Amino acid sequence: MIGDLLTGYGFWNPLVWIAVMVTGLLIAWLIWRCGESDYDKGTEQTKPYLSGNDEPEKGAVHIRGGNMYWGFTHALKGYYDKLIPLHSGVVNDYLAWFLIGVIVIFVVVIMV
Amino acid sequence: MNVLFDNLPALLIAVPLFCAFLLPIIGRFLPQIRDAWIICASFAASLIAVITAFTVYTKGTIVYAFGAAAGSPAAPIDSGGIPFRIIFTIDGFGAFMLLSAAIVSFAVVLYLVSSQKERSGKSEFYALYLLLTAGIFGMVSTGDMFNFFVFLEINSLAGAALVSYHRRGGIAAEGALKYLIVNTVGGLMVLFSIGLLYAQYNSLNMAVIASQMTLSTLNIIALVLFITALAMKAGSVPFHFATPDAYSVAPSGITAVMIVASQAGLYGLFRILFTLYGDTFNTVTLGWIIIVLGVLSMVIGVTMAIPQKDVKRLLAYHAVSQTGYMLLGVGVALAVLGDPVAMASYGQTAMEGGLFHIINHAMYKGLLFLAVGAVIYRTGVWSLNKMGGLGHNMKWTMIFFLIGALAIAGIPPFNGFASKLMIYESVFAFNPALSIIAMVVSILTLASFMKVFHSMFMGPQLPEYAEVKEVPKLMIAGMVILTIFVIGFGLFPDLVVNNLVAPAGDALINKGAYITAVLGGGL
Amino acid sequence: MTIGLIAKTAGRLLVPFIFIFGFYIVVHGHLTPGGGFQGGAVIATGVALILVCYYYRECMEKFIPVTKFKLVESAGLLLFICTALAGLVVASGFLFNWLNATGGLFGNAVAYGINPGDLYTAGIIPILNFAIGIEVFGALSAVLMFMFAGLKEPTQEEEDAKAPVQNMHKGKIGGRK
Amino acid sequence: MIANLPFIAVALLIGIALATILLKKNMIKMVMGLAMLEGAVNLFLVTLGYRENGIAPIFTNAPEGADMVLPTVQALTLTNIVIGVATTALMLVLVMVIYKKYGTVDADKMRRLKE
Repeated sequence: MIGDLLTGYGFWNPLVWIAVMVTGLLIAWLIWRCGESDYDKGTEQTKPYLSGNDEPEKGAVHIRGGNMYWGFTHALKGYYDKLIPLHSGVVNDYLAWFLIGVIVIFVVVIMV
Repeated sequence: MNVLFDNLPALLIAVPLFCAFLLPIIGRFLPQIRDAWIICASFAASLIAVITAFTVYTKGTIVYAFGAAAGSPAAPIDSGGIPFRIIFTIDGFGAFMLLSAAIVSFAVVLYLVSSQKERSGKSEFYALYLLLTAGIFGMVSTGDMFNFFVFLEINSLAGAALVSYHRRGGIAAEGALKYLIVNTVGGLMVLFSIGLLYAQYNSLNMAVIASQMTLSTLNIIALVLFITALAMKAGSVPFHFATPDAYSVAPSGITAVMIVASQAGLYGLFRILFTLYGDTFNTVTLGWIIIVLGVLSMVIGVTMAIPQKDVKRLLAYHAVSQTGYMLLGVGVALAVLGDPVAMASYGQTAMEGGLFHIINHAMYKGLLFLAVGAVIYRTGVWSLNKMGGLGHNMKWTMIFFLIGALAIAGIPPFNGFASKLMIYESVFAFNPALSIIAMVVSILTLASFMKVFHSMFMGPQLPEYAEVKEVPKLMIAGMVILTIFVIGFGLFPDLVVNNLVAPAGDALINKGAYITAVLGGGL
Repeated sequence: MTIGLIAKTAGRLLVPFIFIFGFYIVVHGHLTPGGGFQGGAVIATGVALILVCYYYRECMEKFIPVTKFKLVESAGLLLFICTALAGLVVASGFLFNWLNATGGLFGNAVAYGINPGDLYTAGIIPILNFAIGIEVFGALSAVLMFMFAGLKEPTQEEEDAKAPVQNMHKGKIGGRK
Repeated sequence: MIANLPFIAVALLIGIALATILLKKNMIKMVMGLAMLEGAVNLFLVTLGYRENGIAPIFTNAPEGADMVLPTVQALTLTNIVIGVATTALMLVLVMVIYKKYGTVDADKMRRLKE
């Protein structure tokens, strides 16, 4: 069948996958259709409710990229504190890594 | 007409070079047709590459000797059977790389013509671009060690010059200088190793060297230098440091081609490991070296990408991380090269997964760089901290970026999923721990792209970007071409794997076929 | 302070000889050690000599401007690639030596044994040498000129303004930096 | 022993060149180190082609039956010299641009791209 990619254990067929997804979405949409709409445009319902506070300016609520995954980097602080200084930006260090790589691989190839 | 078809490998190099050399003259006297010329030139080069690849896939390996009538063998009749002619040998793997380079380079030209419109020095810029294309084509199709070195240097030089083209207050020159110094040292080490091989076998022909390869100390030194220098070109950890520096400051379209240029280094690495050395060495050790390089690249690349704030630098670290997948897949195949049972049960799949990932990566990472470049083109901002809400004004760019991001994160039905699935399953049979690392890295990739997508396109429209418009149509066209391939390869992975990737994998595994194609059973 | 008159005149005098020597190396590339790159580099040293003797600004005004060198470079490369492609058209092989021993341009057959060498041999090789010579001459000169363009040198006005002072302290005001 | 002298020189040159590249922080000196590395590799290639009592490989100068040194490696060396010229010129131009913008050629201060 077209689209069957054999991976050694089983197969992967994106066309079948898409068909399944589309069917699932269709069923979900049908179930959603059966519901009763109580959403009215232009009433209080549509306004965001922030514990009774005023809504801030549009530009102020956007979470900037630098604030994301703060927790992840903080949890791996020990790892990042070692890793980031290695990317020092000094060309001599880059070439030193090259030489270290040559020596290590050479030793490994000779020894094993 | 027949003349052209007989000389396809020569035209592969001659056409881009001819068009590149004519560009300064056209730019001086007829600047109005320059854009049309560069599009035609790139289209012609890509078309020739695709026809060459098609010929190889249908009719088998092409061997082309320079300086002789078309169809001549590598060894002239009066030479006593010594193949001293400079030859191009394009087998399945070379054709596969040619395809990926051809598609990306043409899509990028459409993008560049539009995005460089306001810039100065365009003639030289496009001339260098065509030189870079010729360098990539040459690297993946040559059958001569020294020729390989020359194209490698053309590749590095043109790449570095293009990286430094827009000065951006000097940091572009800094990135280019680091990239060039690192690659020059690598290139000289490659030449030194070529000298070591030449000293023993008195030949530069890859097939001749491969047929006589033995286990000597000099060969081990040469092999180690080849591995490190070409891994450095490909941007694998721990030799990756210059890669993000160069990618983050290059013009966006150029970065997309630099991905293919670094993959040409990967081509050289695999060619030397499989065809030149093959089973002469203890392939388990070599395979594990490649696997360790791959795993290090995956993990360090993705963990370095997560805290980045410069969006292009973030993508560059992801390029390092994705290179790790290719090294992992092909490394597993190399480790089981001497074991026919394991090779048949999972080695072949691992190899095909790794190679399939090469072309997938070229497509979706090219698309991501083009989409990010479109955002930078309109906003002039690199930092993720200053972006936001661009989805309101740049809907098409957002859609293309989303497709690229889902593909790199391995979400079905895009192409990244297909190749990653092959790598996971085959590597799981080899060593489950490696497969789990690969999956975790994929999850981290998804997380990282969530961050980029959210901070660039999501959120309310920011006041400073209220005037931002969608990018010009030609830039969209460049992205559309790559998107078609991302979705197409995702929807019909079996056709691609059976028709394009499997011949490439077989060409790598089957060392004897390469030698026979060049030497014809002689020597 | 400009370079002295003696240096300028000597430089101007030497340049033609350097050019001729470079041209000799290019032409005899297929007979003796040498060739396009070496000859072109020698010719470019003549340009370097002029650049050293004069200011970059003066060179641009009195001699050839740098954009011309870029065209020269392009012309050399085009000659090379066209010769190579002509081999493809005439004799169905890229870079095929289609002029060798045909009696045409550079078409004499090479004699065996020890002989002084005939200039009119070797087919397309001398043409390729010419092409490379032109290209290297143009490219190296352009590189040198761009590098000299980056040097700090006084403009014409500063030069004129300084002239009376110069006469008072001869040779004490610093040279080119 | 005497035949091995060029190879010892190659090893020494590579050592000196690598030391220059790794230890010198001045970018111009690093470029010099790279040029030296290139010279070492060129010397290595030329030495490979040497044959005892060989003559220069010129067709019209060759007496009957004389040994010639290998011309291939000389062609390789020449090509590498040409590539080296281009590389060195590009690197020097980049250093000049950086010096203009940053005001320094020190590798330790030339690190606006890091992390």
